[in-house]
Amino acid sequence: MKLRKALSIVLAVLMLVSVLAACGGEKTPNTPDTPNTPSTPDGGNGGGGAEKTGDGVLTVGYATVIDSMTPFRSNTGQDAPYMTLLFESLAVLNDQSEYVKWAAKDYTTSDGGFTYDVEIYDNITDSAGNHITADDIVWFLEETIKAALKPDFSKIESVTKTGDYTFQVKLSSNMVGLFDSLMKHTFVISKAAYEASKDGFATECVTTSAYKVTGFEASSYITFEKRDDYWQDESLVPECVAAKTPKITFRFITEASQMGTALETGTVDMVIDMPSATAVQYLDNSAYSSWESPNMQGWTLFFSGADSRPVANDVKLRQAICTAIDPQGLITAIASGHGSPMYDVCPPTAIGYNPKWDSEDYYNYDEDAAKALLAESDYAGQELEILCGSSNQRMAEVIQGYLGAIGINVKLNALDMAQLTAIRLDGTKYDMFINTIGATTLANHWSIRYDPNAYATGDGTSRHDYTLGEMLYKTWTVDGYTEENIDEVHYYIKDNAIAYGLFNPQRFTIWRSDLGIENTVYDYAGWPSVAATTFTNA
Amino acid sequence: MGRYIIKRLLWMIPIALGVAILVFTLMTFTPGDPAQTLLGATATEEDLNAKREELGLNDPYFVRLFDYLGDVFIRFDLGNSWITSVSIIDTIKIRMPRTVILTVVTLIIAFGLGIPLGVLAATHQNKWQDSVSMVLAMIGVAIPNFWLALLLVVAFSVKLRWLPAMGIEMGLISYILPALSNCTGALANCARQTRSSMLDVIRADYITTARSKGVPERSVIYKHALKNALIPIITAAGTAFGRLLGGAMIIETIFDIPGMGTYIIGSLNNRDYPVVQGGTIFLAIVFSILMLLVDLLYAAVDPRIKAQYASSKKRKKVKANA
Amino acid sequence: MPETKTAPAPQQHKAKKKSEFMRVMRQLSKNKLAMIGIAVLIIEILLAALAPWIAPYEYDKMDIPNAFATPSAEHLFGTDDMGRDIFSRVLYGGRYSISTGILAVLISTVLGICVGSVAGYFGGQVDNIIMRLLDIIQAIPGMLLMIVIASVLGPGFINTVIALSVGSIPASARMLRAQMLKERENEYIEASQSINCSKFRIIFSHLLPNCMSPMIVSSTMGVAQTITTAAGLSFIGLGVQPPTPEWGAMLSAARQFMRQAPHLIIFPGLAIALTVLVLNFVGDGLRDALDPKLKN
Amino acid sequence: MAEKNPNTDRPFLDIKDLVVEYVSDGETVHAVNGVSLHLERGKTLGLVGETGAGKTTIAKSILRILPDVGAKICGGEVHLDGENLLELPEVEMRKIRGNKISMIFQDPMTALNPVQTVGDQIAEVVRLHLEHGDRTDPVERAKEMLEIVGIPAERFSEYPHQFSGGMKQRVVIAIALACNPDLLLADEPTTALDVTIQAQVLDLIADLRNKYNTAMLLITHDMGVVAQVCDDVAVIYAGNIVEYGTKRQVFKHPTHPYTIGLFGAIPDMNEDEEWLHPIDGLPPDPTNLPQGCAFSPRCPYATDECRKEAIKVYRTADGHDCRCCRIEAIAKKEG
Repeated sequence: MKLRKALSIVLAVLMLVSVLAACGGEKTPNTPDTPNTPSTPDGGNGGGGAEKTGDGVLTVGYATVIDSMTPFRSNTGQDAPYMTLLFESLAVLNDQSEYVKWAAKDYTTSDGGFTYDVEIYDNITDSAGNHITADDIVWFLEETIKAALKPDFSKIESVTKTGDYTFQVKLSSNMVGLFDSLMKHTFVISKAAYEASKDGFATECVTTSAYKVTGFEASSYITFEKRDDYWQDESLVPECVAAKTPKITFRFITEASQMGTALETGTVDMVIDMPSATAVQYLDNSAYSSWESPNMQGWTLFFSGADSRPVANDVKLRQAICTAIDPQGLITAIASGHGSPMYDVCPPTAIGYNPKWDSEDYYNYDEDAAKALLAESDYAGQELEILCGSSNQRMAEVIQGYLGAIGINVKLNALDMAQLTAIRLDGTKYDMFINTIGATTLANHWSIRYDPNAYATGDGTSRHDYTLGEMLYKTWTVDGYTEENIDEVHYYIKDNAIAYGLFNPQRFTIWRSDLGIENTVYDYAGWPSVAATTFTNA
Repeated sequence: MGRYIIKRLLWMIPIALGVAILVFTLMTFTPGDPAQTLLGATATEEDLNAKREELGLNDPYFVRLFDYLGDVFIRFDLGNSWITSVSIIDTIKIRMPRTVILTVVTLIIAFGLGIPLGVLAATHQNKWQDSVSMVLAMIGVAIPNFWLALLLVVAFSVKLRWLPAMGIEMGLISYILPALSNCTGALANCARQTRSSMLDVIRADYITTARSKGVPERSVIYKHALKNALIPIITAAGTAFGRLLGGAMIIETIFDIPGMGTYIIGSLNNRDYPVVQGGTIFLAIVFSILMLLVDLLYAAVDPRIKAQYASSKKRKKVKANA
Repeated sequence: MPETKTAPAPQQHKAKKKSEFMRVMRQLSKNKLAMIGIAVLIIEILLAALAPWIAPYEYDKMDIPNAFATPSAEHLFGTDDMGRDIFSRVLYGGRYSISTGILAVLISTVLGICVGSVAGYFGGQVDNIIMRLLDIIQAIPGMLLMIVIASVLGPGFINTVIALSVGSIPASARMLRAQMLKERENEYIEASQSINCSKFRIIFSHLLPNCMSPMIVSSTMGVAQTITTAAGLSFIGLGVQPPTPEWGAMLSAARQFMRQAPHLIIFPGLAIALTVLVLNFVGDGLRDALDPKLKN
Repeated sequence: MAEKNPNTDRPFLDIKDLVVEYVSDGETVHAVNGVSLHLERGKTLGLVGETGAGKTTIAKSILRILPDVGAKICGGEVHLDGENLLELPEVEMRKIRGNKISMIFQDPMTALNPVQTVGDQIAEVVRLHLEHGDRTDPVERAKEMLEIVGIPAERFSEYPHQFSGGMKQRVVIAIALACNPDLLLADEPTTALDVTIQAQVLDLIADLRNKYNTAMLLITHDMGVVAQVCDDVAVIYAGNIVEYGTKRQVFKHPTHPYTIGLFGAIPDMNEDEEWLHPIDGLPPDPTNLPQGCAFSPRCPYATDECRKEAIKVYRTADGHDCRCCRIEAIAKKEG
């Protein structure tokens, strides 16, 4: 009896243990199960305000998840506020959209913008103590070109080391802003440290910035702590990447309502890029403060250029669609009223944007006019397909509603990121594609979307419009980037309704009012730079 | 008994192999090009081809299948994630315990409340306690747990501020809300099973015997009746454990628990096939081991079943039950 | 000669079946909860079927200025984030949610019956192979399997139904097999075999009818279970596509507004819970009626 | 039906007008309808009747272990040693169960807890009734009891499924007798056993009863068993005692038509009869008992008078009791 009792208990325990044992127990070398417990939800007095956490760690909620800390990344998440905390880059873009040298001490250009000579500081060390030389930078550039994750890097022809701390870069294009962008995306990391890492910095990372990573869990959180052995003299650090806050945790929260919950329960002190529908709830609440970022990213509706699609060669149909959509309605429904209409396919923050466009008509919403245009078109009741990411389904639904109102039959195709990525450049797979657009310069954006030679299938929507192509090429040179040439492209795209700028949503950062913020510093994307800002009560 | 266990363990090999083939095949037919996902939309055709070559996506299906099976079953290596190049086994080691904790907490709540509720219903058969318990159980089964999760978050995190709504930073406390929203189904099933099992047992002659011996009513119920009634409940617990282990995926997503569920779902969205395959195979093996343990536990609790195992002729019958 | 001998058996069978059916109905009609369940279920199905005529608004009619309206006489359940009438959407949603559940269970039960009866009747190696294959499917946690299949097939109504049914085939096949094994021992099967009845005839006219009662009960419960699972799949974005107002998809879309407009998540959730609840009532009632031994 | 005799002391066990009803599916089952019995120490009373006549219910009522759901003792008194058991609080009653009164059940296959060793089950009853300061070791006592009923003590820690039917019944008896009860309720203790085992078990019970001077209420439908073991006999029909007397009285001169019927249904080894004479008809539906004499629908002697109202108890010529208004007519006819 006793024996059996014991046996049954043992078996029950075994059931548990075996599962735990099967996966090696709970201890892991470098990733603690619980990070430094950011905050404690306060018991009881839910007075609607936020409570002080005062644990010295600034916890920030942010939607863009990283699965790995690898320096070899695609454009996805490149603007995330924690990227500058991981790796120092040669230059950084400040809130005035100016490139400022960071790890680069100096650089000179020759050869009409095709060749650059760069010098880096000679005292750079990473958090593991490795000394960084020009070899490391050359290695990084070469690896990045090989990885082919960022299109800009394919325009590098050669990289040569010219001294211990100097190197030369030759480009195949002298497009405006190209080299600056390369500087911004060239991370300073030690080859030795990278090669010593067992998984290419995926879970353990040696940083070169003023911070070191003290905890990381893919898709969950990343924690930073200020380095004592930072190499740079603080006076030489650009203001937007200064290191003021001693400890920072980024908590990845992908879902809007969770962001609100996290902020209210004190799980995070601040949420960067909170969706407007959630953010508006905090605008009138004195316990929270907010910052509305300038509209860096706009929503654009692209029309397929593939001949098999009804919209491809039917200007009237495209114009009808543009006229049928009410940007104000979209702003109300999608951005809770916080957004502005667009007057170009790019947001006004892009370098080269002409403010005069804002006062011109841009397919003003008019249901009757849209019906008239539709009548003039060749549209015969076909089912048009809107492609969008699954997270933007609602916007597609609203557009579906508007188009339905003038008699256009629309089908939605909302796909997850993986599937979307696979077909978004293939115009045969959709009639319309909703995509978010952000660009530093108009030229850069145009080259990605409207250059008929950009991809095997044509431009970003499989269109082969060489008239437009020629206009674009004119703007690419330093001399050709003139208001006149830019205007030409703008009006061509607008009049032919090649794509349609839907609206610019306002983006919000919300934080506890009692964080004790002094002198907020912003990064180029318009987010508060959490490291550079002083918080007296984090 | 020893031979039985060995036989069952050996059976797990073809099952794991089958699971591997099944998942691998499913992944092969998933739409979306992993190379494209990894490199982004702007990658050129050459880059994509090079990446496909690197990942082995250009090889014929069978070549890749056998390569994969060789890795998993001969070298015992689930491979690395395509996205992060982190070893899958290492990630599982970190994530699995969290899923296990969530499941265990869920089970504790479900059976901790379900058994007394079932006993209450059975001992007050046809009285109001019975009706109330059973209607509660029915409602428990009917409420979708992700919906309950949303409501609980609003109530306990947003309004009352008692419990954290996401993450696992607070240790065990973090698991309370997820477990509560995840437990309803198991709780209800447990309560119903306990009730019917208890009712069967309470009517058994040996319970009358116990009463006639002067055993206090409480002992009659909890010592004599419940112990017998527990036999089917223990099987239910084992099965529920297995099901919850795999079924907590949506709850993990809602509560942002970095466990196996979020790992596999996230990888599915990123077309990180090795992770989906590795995770699934791992869960399948854990699940099979669990089911074996349930059978053994069953034998340990009920001396009659153990006798059956001993006489190998009756093994078939036991298997049918399992 | 054999014909004359076989004749009485099926007839008796039928007679028994008929009175059995009457008995079950009588039993069922005594069960209050089951009757409530059936009534509510019929009303729900009618409402869903007649949605285009009953619903006060089109399910996709937007009215953005009037978004997030709270329940009122005009909008019984209020309006959602795009000003669409939630009541109408819940009505239309019933069509998808309920039919997903029923279709998926129908498919998995029919396939389960085929597989299970073959395994159960032939036994031996056939049985062994089939059972091991089912073991493989069952070794993968059900929800995981469904999620994987759903993402392989992509979103959509039919794909969701397929994903849901594949996962539940093993359970119904197993159940039928176990029932078959029990039933096969009976003497009348031996009798049929002795007079050279074809195997298919034995399976379909003798064995299956006698194995049906547990299948009916488990299917009823299965529909309930499947509706919840389908909603779960939609909730994580793997179900039917918008603007189709599937209940789970409605919940998923409403989630980000749940704190400022709880009615967006309450009504679709209640619809799911109510449907599942009444299906369980009916399932319980059927079980008690079909197998009086189980009734306590 | 013993006449009430206020002058003598109460008998050891004295049941008066016991009425028990069950409620099931909204219908009332009249299981016991005013039964009175008495039993002295060391004596054995046989309670004879068909299945469903209410015999087991009477025994369970004495112990107050009727099933919770629906069963209700509606009236009557059960005195044991002068105490009315029906009025005792549950706590007191618990002390009596298994100690002063214990019961042997009909089906040994199900009467033992399958997940407890037999030894534990015997020891449990001993442990429950240890007096304060009593140093008896329950385990030792259990082993002793096993030996007494003829099972080697080594089998103490075996489970019931390892025993045969007869052995299990011995275990049940061991449990029943472990505390030297004053009253033993034996509910068809041999029905479920093989004939050869039956005899052994009956002998065992009889031996132990004699040894400990225990009073016993033996419930059976087997007249043979009654003949072998009992001192007195009560014949019960539809929840009522129809004939009550010493074994000799009842066996020699069965008076009630039902009793006569019962004897007619037993094969007589001494006579060469071609047919047994089963009683026509079926026992009445206990939810809907016939008016008047419950046996009247099956009774060959019944008259209209029998069907009118409840029948009184009559004393027969040789001094035992019979609930029949036609005894004289029957006596004449049976001659």
